[in-house]
Amino acid sequence: MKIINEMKLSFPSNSKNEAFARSVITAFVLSLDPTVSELSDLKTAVSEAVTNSIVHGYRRTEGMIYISAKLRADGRVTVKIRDKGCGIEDVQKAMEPLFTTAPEEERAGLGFAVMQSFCDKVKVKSQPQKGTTVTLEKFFDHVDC
Amino acid sequence: MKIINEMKLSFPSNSKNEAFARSVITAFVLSLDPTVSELSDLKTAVSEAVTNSIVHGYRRTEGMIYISAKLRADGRVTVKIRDKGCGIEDVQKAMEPLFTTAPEEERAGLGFAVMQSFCDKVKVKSQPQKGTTVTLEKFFDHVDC
Amino acid sequence: MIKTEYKNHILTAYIDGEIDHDSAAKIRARIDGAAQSVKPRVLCMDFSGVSFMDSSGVGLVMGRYRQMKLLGGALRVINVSDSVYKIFAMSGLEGLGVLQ
Amino acid sequence: MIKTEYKNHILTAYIDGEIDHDSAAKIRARIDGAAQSVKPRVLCMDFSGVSFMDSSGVGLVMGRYRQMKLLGGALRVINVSDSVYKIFAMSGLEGLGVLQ
Ligand SMILES: Nc1ncnc2c1ncn2[C@@H]1O[C@H](COP(=O)(O)OP(=O)(O)O)[C@@H](O)[C@H]1O
Ligand SMILES: Nc1ncnc2c1ncn2[C@@H]1O[C@H](COP(=O)(O)OP(=O)(O)O)[C@@H](O)[C@H]1O
Repeated sequence: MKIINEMKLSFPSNSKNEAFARSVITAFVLSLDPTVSELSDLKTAVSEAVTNSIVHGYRRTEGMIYISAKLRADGRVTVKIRDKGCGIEDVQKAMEPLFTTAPEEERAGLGFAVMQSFCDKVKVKSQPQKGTTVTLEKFFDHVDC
Repeated sequence: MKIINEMKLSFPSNSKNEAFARSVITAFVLSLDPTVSELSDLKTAVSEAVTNSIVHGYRRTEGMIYISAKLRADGRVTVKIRDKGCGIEDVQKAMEPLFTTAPEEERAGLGFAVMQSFCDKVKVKSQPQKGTTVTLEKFFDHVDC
Repeated sequence: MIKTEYKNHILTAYIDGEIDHDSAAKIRARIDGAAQSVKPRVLCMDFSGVSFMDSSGVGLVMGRYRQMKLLGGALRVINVSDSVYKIFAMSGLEGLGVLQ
Repeated sequence: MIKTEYKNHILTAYIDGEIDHDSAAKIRARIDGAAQSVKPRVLCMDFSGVSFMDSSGVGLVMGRYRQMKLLGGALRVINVSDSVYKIFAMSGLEGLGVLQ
């Protein structure tokens, strides 16, 4: 399906940039005239993935986070969130609801569960010591563009 | 002066992305708690530079626009807008108020004049056939970050 | 983005939202279409709904000024905010006597 | 971002704006500071001003639940919007009987 818009964004893993990433995604999909709930779902999923890169991927270090997004003519939005952090040993286990390696920081272990429940598709590719890429896909029920 | 945040963004030269670029810049400087007029000035200057890349740089073709921005501890914001378009033969002449090569598209020839009046510093680097880079610098009168 | 109203030979265009190069093209098409069909004595551009404008707005106003001259009419621009005025002031548009 | 009020042994925390990992850390510090000093019987977290929340909000509420247990008090969470509720519902937080 034809790509009608796309963008690439990168920024350091500062927790202030969680809100920044949400604003950028909001502005990016605005031309689809999204419903409040479509927008809120996508923002939340992106927030989870970016937070994971900051909290887990780079832990107490600082690194860059890379986001790329595509908007297709049928209303499909794809957002990729990538870090070059510590990576995930066992992706399947990490994606189980309530599983977290950072309970002392009051993480609830629900990041992946939220992404899966708020998007139509979630793909995770990760390699220990190399980093993690999360791909979110969501259909927006738009009329035209 | 210490860089407290930065970001890189790229998107195709679609005129819809003029508004997108303004939203991203707004979100990026929000942590400085800008005044309405500081924000409006920077948004307008960025809008001019992005529009120039779309209207003049890439003319009837499509290409990518690259923005990078830095935020410094003293409130200095630097925004670079770059295209790989047709470039400018005579930068000094291009920057004269009311000079435009696209009067038939109702361009007023005021883009550079607006950037200069709304920012503290404007730098233009251009090479015919290679592209143009505009660097905007503006001081924000912020209290802390 | 724009509503038009025709009354007493005056065509009023209420512009809403942001004026940039992208939206200016649409606003121009709407205004010129309406002006061609009713041939107003005065075109009045009402800026009260404008939340943002860059120099594309100057081109938009200048262009309508020329269009109205061709049609034998006049242009008026009203309800301009301070930040919009700042840009008009750079253009010499004040000298045309259209700003109120 | 947060205001607290203490009355009749109840400490109410009015949370305002967005709850994410960044703001949750600040909200947590404010609430725990106030709770340590007044030792309330009930901590009431008022979500009416919350415009956005991701799963960091679940950790924030769970953490306050544990804190209040340690202090021998109880937790109440009120004025939760539909979108915030959607996330609480995924967490088993409903089973704790703190949501009203
Ligand atoms: N980008 C990442 N880099 C490294 N580890 C990650 C990343 N994202 C997730 N993880 C791992 O997966 C676990 C589960 O993630 P998630 O479901 O989002 O819950 P939470 O963030 O609350 O821990 C994390 O605790 C962490 O161990
Ligand atoms: N990015 C660019 N690429 C090529 N030419 C440019 C670029 N930016 C500006 N120019 C040239 O400089 C001229 C003046 O620009 P400006 O002051 O912004 O006025 P306007 O955009 O209204 O023409 C343009 O008409 C164009 O010839």
